[in-house]
This record gives sequence, structure tokens and C-alpha cells, in this order.
Amino acid sequence: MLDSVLFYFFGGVAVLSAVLMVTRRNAMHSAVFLITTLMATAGIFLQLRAEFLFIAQIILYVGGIMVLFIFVIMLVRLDVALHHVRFRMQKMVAVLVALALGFEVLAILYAARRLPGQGLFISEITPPDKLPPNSEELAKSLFSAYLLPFEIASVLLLVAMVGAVVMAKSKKGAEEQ
Amino acid sequence: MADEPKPSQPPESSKPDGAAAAPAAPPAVKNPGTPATLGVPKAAPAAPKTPPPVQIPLDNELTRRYRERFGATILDTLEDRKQAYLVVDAGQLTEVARYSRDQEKFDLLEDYTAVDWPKREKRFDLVAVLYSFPHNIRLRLKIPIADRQRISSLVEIWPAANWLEREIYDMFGIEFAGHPDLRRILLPDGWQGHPLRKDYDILKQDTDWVRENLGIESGQ
Amino acid sequence: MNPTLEALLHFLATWWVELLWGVVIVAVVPLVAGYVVLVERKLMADMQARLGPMRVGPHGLLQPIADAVELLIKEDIIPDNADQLIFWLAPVISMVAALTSMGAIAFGPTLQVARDINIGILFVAGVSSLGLLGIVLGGWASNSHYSIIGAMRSTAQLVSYETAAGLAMVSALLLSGTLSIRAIVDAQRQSGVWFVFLAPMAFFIYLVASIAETNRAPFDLPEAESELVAGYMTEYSGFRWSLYFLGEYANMIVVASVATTLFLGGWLRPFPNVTWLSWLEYAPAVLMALAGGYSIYRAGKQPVAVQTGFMWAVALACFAVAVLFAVPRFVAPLNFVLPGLNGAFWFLLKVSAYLYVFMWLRFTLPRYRFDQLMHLGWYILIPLAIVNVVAVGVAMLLENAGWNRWVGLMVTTAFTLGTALYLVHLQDKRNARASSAKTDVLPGNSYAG
Amino acid sequence: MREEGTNQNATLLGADELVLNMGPQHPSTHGVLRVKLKLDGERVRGTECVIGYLHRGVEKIAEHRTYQQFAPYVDRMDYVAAVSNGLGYCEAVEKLLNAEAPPRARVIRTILTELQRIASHLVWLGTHALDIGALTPLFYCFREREEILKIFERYCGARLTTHAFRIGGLQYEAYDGFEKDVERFCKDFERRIQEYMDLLTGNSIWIGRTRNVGVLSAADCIALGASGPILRASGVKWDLRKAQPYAAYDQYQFEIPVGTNGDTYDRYLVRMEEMRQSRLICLQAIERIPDGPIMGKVGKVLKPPAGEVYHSIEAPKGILGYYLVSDGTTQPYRVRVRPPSFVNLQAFDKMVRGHLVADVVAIIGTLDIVLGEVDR
Repeated sequence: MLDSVLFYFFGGVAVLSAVLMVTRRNAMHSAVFLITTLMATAGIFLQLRAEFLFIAQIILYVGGIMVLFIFVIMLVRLDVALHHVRFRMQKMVAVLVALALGFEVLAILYAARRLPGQGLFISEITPPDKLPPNSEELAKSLFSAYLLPFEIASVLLLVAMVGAVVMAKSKKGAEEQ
Repeated sequence: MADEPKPSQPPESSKPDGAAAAPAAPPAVKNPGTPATLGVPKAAPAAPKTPPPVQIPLDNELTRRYRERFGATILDTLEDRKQAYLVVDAGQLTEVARYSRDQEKFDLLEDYTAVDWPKREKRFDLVAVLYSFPHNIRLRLKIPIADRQRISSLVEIWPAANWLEREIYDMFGIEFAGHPDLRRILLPDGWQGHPLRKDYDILKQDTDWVRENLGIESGQ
Repeated sequence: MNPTLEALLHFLATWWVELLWGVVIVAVVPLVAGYVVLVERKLMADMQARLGPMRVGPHGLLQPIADAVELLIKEDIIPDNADQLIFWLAPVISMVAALTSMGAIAFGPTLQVARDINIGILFVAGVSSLGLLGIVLGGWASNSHYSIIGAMRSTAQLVSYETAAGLAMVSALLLSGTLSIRAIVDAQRQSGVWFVFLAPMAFFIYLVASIAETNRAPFDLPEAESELVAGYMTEYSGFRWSLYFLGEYANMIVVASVATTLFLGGWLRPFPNVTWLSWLEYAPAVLMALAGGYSIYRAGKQPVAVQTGFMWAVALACFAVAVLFAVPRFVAPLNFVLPGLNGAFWFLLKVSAYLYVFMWLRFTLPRYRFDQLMHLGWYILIPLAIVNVVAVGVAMLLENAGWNRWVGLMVTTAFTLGTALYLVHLQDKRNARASSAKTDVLPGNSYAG
Repeated sequence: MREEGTNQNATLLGADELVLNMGPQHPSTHGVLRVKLKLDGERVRGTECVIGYLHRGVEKIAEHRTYQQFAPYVDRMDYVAAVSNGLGYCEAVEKLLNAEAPPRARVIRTILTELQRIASHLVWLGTHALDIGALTPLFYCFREREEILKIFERYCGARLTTHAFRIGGLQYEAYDGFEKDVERFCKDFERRIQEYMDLLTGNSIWIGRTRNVGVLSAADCIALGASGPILRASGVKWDLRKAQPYAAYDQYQFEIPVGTNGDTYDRYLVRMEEMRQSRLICLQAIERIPDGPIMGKVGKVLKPPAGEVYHSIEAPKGILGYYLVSDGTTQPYRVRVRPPSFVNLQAFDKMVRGHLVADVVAIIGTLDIVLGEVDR
């Protein structure tokens, strides 16, 4: 009961603020609604007893990425930039992309029904308190079964970081000359 | 320009009882032999009738050098209460100033101001107070100029003149040719009138400006 | 019965303790924050040879309440060009983040809002850093240059120092092997010593980074009043301003609590496993009684009758608390509250000590400049924190390999310390290069006549 | 930012230059200075000082007052060093009159002026430290300044705008216990200075914030007319008290502290040492205050002979000059004040370019300006 109340609450907030995010003209307002969406998603994770995902969502998306996002918005005057970027066929393209997306979702739902086993709809739900603590589970699978992908991702991030440093350096050097 | 002036000595001709130390007694350091200082009669006795006799002609090595160099440009060399000043024609002010800085080592423009004499033909006296670190003496240049006469700016020679000239412009309305940024400095930009002119009454103000910008009838 | 109502009742029956604690936090933290401000002002006054607030209440004790009332009834100004929605939202985000993160903090073995969630420490760190959103949004929404510069400084500062703080926390987490707050404290009980002794460098890094994170001097650049007037808070006034203020002080309490939990043994008394020190269990009662006695001693010296009376009241209050601490120990049926009471006492004592260090530094040190702040963060603290994480890991490996735990930790700590000195040295050299070849001069050696 | 649409100067990040308007109401512009800063991020690309908010037309007022009547006005220029202003004015008028103050008056003037120098430097130190973020020195400084103001109050009844001196000498005899008060203050003060030095001199944050900030070479100082501690900090060993002694300075031993870098830290050290030297001067002076009259013969009505005089003294902030023109009447024809703060403030732009916003504050502090004097 409580779970479903929470789910519908968070779900409603997420959908509503997602809609608002798309419709706001002001980039900063959009950002704020995006934050709300992400937090509501985090809430759904929590309601699913996936507390590690919840906090990862909060720290990474809401805390880290959004702050940087806002930072960039403040610095580069996105309002003006958007104005320049807008083009004539924009609406048409948007509608097409949206239709394509919707079609994809439908196709997935349809295909899922055909899957062996339960498909998308799980009938037997494990009671939440019976679940193992998921941060440990996550760590175990990351460092055993998925060690290689994990390391690859790490190296990729490292490369990106070094690349950023190199780019920043060269720019500074050019400025000094 | 002397970055490291030698340690300056107090003027050695220390007045008998340390009277308010006359700082600009040029001969004291430059040329102790010249009787200029010693010969100065005590400042004119009382009874200051309108043509003042306090200023007496000055003739020492310094002034002689200036006269030799510039001739008629130096209109007069005078001494007032043991302080020397040169009256300089406005035409060659830049040259005199550059010579003062480079040859005579007056590296500091201590002050630059003006005095308004409305009844004179040349209405304003510009007064530049120069100080020389190496010689520890002061010299005043006095430049008589007429109203609305543009005079060359000293900013190139002494950057310190920048704000001082702006203040003169602000207060007296004297314009300086070649000043990089000649605007009012103490009064607001749109103000009419130049308050330190003698014909600007002490109660006078730019009522239009006050009404427009402050929304009141009078600031007094 | 109506199923909804039934569910609600069931919900209340299961969660009433947590709900109550939640309400207590929301109700009490503002008051506590107010009194932290008062204590800070009094301490500052004492260090600066003056008296501090003296007017409202005896020795200014009611000043926080007067301040709160003043802030509440102050005119609420929203600048014309501000972004109304975000201007309104920003301080709320700041405060809510700070208060929410308090939920996971354990003040004692049984005193915790959230039932021990197994990511407790991450929850506190993650949610409290959301307060930054409030600062950034508020700075942007004010539409003022001071605010926006304050907000930008704040973002850069927090992003940098959060990293160092997080890495410092990792050291303690390595030692404890868990993210749950209670388990961390328990790990310290089992190891017999607080983690601050096992990982002193991590504690130091966390101390510095937490000062920077809470925008306190000497890292108070986002609100440096002599440069940016009030930084991101410049356009705020009255109640909204007080929300920011509250958020800031609540945040201070949060970081102090995290440090206490991770490094200072949480609610444990000093040396929890040394039995001959178990008389420390009586310390709370004894200390309060001593404070009461001192108040009585001072009461006789007060110049005015009112003040004497007040000192007596303080003394009585102290004695009452002392009795409160003492009774459960001697009355068997009440024994069950004992760990909670003592735990809360030690916990709050440690938090206060940590906050005192914050304040002390604030009164003593000048403010960093922004580039210096960034240098400190990126060139010294973050590398050091990374080295420290590795060092603690190595120490644990050594311990597993059969080394004496202390020897291993000492070696690795010495290594980290060496790294720190090397980093500082590098920084000095960088500074020296920046300042070209200029010589120092000290007074006294070059003044000839 | 959103409002800066018109300014399209490209900067490092491709963003616009930000024009930050500091003042006239700002916590650390020391009064009503307004500084327009052109910022690239936080780096200062240009400045413009807007002054005049406190302009009261002192020089105009002087032309409508008698010489004595104008004396209290000069206290209102540099109001944290009113005694020094008064000394400069009185000596200038005395010079115009060819009169002089008796020796006893000159010594007492010296003592009070040196105390005022300490008080002025204390205000500077406290506010400068506060600007850089050190909260505590301010209160210590004001505690000591209070002692000095108490001495002023006992001497002449006023604390801030003292009008302590009269043309020709002094109005008031030194009160009973004057020497003792000064001595007690001076004895105590050495320890106090050490306290400030302990808090700041070796503090690495303080050094980081002041070293190499606002560097001004000796040549720049002289060219821009900067004087006083600013000039000395860049290595010019020059002090009007030594170069052209006035009052009774020729009787005392003291040293001129100089710096080498001409940065904010050197100016800090120089001013600290100046306070020490002032303290020594006071101690020497109270040892032997000559007996005798305190008022010279100047008469009740001052009618200086027509002519002009320029006199300058070493005020706490630099060269304080008075240029007086008399037309032989009881009112000055023209009074020109050469205010040290005004001229020193000219150096601000040169000092601040390329620094960060935080340094702007440090540099305003180290210039030690008083807007009452800048604007007159």
C-alpha cells in the first residue's frame, strides 16, 4: 500500500516535471525541472529498495552533473544560443523523432510479450525486506563477473580526463604566446 | 628617473631656531655661496598694501640655468617667504617641465593646482609644485593663462598630473590639451559651472542638475 | 474499517519513532543552529576582547530568538529582475538538503531517524551536497553580479573539495568495511581505537575539506563580505536569508557529525574497550554536576540580583541534567536508556569540539584567494587524499599479511605525510617561480638612520 | 550574464566581460569610493575610480572663512588623522605669517601628531586585515586606538575631529598626567604590536594574500606621485620628517623603514615599523617637554602679508601639502590642499590590473585612503 502510494507519487512527479522541463522556455527552469525528474526517479529507486542506485542517482546526476550543467548554462548564455540554433523545420523533425521513439517503445513492449518466462510483467515479487543489501551485491558483481567492463569503463574515463587536461593545457599555452 | 635617491639630508642651512623649516631654500643645497637666501630681507614688514612687496626677485644658479636655457619663456624668477618660484610662459610649458624633470631632477610633481584672479588679463595662475628627491628642494612653476586658453597637459611628463589636471578642469574649467581622459572628477559629469572660480558664489549650485538627478530643489 | 485509514494507522504504528524524530529535527535544528550562532558570537567576542551580544536576555541568551523573530517579520524583498520561481525555490533547497541529510545521522546507538540504512554515510554526504544546488540557483536567480560570482565560486569550490572529502571518507570506509553508520561506529568499537588514530591524514584532509564545503572561513569565498558583499545571499533578506543561514549552520552540524562518526568514534566514549577507563561512563553526570557547581560559585559574584538568580537557574538546570544522566545508571528498570543518553552526550561533545575548531579557525585566519583555494584543493588535498587511500589499503594488506597493525599504519602514514610535505614543497616552488626572483625583506635589517 | 548584452568584448571563455560595480556602498571600499571593474572571470582587466561622493567644497569654503575659522574644517578631510591635518594647516599659516610656534608647543604637537599617526595606522591595519578576512585584528586595533583617543579627549575634549592646534601654537596646556598617559600607552604598545605581528606577519595565508599583490616600483611611485608608506615600501628611503623637518622632529632619533618589493606585504611591514618608530618618538619627546609659553605672537586678527606659501608634512598617508595664497586680508584668497589619499589613489589602476577581485579589496586596503580626504 505504502509502496504503491510512494510509487505513484514519485512517478507522477517525474512525469509532470519531465513535461514541464520540455515545455519551459527558460533554460534554467528546464534545468530545475530536470533535477526534479531525476530526484523523483531516485525516489522510485529507493521505493524499490535499491538504495545504492538511489544515492548514486543523487550524487552523480543531481549533485554532480546537474551542477556542472547549470554552471555551463550560467557561463555560456544558453538563451541566446538556443535562439540561434532554432531552425525552420524544427517542429517537423521533432514530431518525427517523437513518433519514431514511440514506435520503438511499442515494438519493445510487443516483443517482450513473446519472450520466454514472464516477459516484462513480473507476477511474483520478492518482498523488499528479503532482498540482500544491494551495495554489497553490486560491488560483488562489479568486481567479479563484470570486472573487465568495469575496468574498461574506468580506463575510458581516465582517457577522457587526461584528454581534458591536455586540451586545457594547450589552450592556455596558446594564450600565453 | 631616480629610483634610489640618495638619503636626503635636512637642508643644512638649518634656520637659527628651527623656524617652520623653509623647505624650498634652493641655494642651501645647490649653492651655499650664493647670498640669495641670506640676503633675503625678512618678509615684508606689516602693512600689506595691495601691491605686495613680499615677492622679491631671485637670482641663483638654478634660476640662472633656467633663464639661460629658456630665455624669455621664464617670465620671472621670484622668491616668496624663502620659497622659490618661476613664472613660466604657457607656450613652452612642456619643454620647461621636461627639462625640470630630466635635467634638474625634479622627479616628483607634488601638486598641481590653479588660482583664479578674475581681474587680471591672464585670469588663471596654474601652480605646479615640484620636488627633487636628489637635491631635496622644491620649486614652484607658475603659469599665467587666460580664460579659455588651452594648455598642454603634463601627464606625459608626470603621470601624477592625470587626476590633478582633471581636478583643475573640474574646479576651474581649464582645459588641457593632450590629457588622456579629461572629465570632471569630483563633481558629477553633467554639472554646469566651475566652483572654484571666484565668480562662482559659495551658495551657487547647478539647480537644474540637482532637480533632475536628486529630485529636490536644493541641496542646501 | 476503511482500508486507507487502516493502512495509515499501520504506517503510523510502524514508523512513529522515525516520524517523531523527523519532527524533532525540523523543530530543533533551527533552534540549535540559532544557539550555535550565539555561541560563535560569544566565542568570537571573547577572543576579540569584547562582550558580544548582551542585551536580549541575560548575557544575550535570548538573542537567537530575537534574531529569529526579527528575520521572520522583516520585509521580504524579491528584486524586480530576479527569477521569481527559482529565487523562491533556492533557499528552500539549501535548507531541505541540510535537514534531510541529518536524518541518517546516528546520535546514539538508538537515536537515528532513518532506520540504519546500509548506505548511511553516502546518504549524508550525497544529500547534503544537494544544498549546493540551492546556492547556485539562488546566485543565478538574484540576477546580481555579486550573487553570480558568489555562486560560481561556490560551485567550483564545492566540486573540488567534495572530491577530497569523499576520498578522505573512503579511507575510513576501507577501515570499517561498510557504509552503514552504526556499523562504522561498531567497527571502531571492535578495533578498540577511533579511526582518527588509524588514519590521521584522512581526518586532517576531511577537516580541511569540510571547512571548505561549508563555506566557512578561511574558505568563505562565496560569501566573502569584503569582496562580494554577501556573495550568493546578497539579494536575499528576511526569512529567505534565514533559510540559507539555517542551511549553512545545519550543514556545519552535518559535516561535524560525519567526521565524528567516521573518525572520532561516533557515540563511543574515549577508548571504549579499556575497562579501567569505564568510570568515564559517569563522566556526563559528573561534568554536568561540575558545571552546576561552577555556576553556583559564580552566582555569588554577580553584581545584580537578577543575574545571581539567573546563575542559580543555570546551576539548577545543570544539576537536573546531571540527575537525568545519573538516574538510569542506578535505577535498573531505566538501564535501557543509558546507552542512548551517554551516546548522545559523547556524540554532541565531539560535534561541539569539531565546531569549535571551525570557529577558532574563522576568528584567527585571513581568507584565501580563489586561485590559492583551487591550488590547495587540486594540487595538495586531492593528490594527498588519493595517496592516502592507497596507503590505507596497503596498510590493510600488510595487516592481512601478518604485520602488526600499528607498524603498518605508521609506515603508510609516514609515507602519506612525506607526500604531503613534498606537495607543499612543490607548491612553494611554484609560488616562488610565479613571484620571479624577488627577495624577502624583514623589518629591522635594512633601516639605516 | 543576462544583463550584459551590449558588451561584446570576447574573453577567454568566449563569454562577455563582466562589469562589476563596487561601491559606493560596499563593505570594503572604505567609504564612498566607487570602483568600476572590468572582469574577465574574476580577473581584473580595467578599472575606473568614481570619486566625489563626499565632496564638500572644502577649498571653496576656505575662501569665505578667516584663517582661524577654517582650521576646524581641515580636520574633516582625513578624519582618521585629524591632528596631522591640523598640524599641516597651522604650520602653513604660520609660515605665511612668518611666525612660529614656541618650542613647547612644537614638542606637544609632535607628540600628538605621532600618536595620531599610530591611531591612523591602527585603523588601516584593522580594516585592511578585515578586508583580507582576518576578523580579529580589527578589534585589537580599535582597543589600542581607543587609548589614543582617550588621550586626545583629555587633552582637548574631542576624539575624532580634534582641532587640537591653533595657528601660532596651542590653545590648551598639556593636562596633568599627559606625559604619564602617553608613556603608559607607549610602554604597553610594543607588546600590542607584537600581538598583531603574531597574528599576521608569519601567517602563510596572509603572506599569500599580500606578497606580490599590487606591486608598485619606486619609479612608478614617484611618477604617479604616491607618497608615504607606499613610496617607502618600494624602497625609497624618504620621509619629510627627516628630509625637511618640521615641528620638533629634528630633535628626535628615528628610522625610516623601507621595503624592497613595493608589494602589499612590504607596505604592511613598513607601516607596522612606522608605528614602532612613532612610539619611540613619543617616548623621546615626553622625556623632555621644554617649558615656556604655548602660544606664539600672532595676534588676534590674522592678516598675513599678500603672497603665497606651500608647506607639506608627512601625514600618516603621505605628503599632505597646503598651498595658501593671501591677498592681505583676513581671509585666505585660495587654499589648496594636496591630499595624499587622492594622489595615492591614482596608483590604484596600475596596481590592480591583472589581479583577481579579492586582490582589489586588498589593494584598496593597502592604499589606506580616506574618502573624506580624496573628495574634500
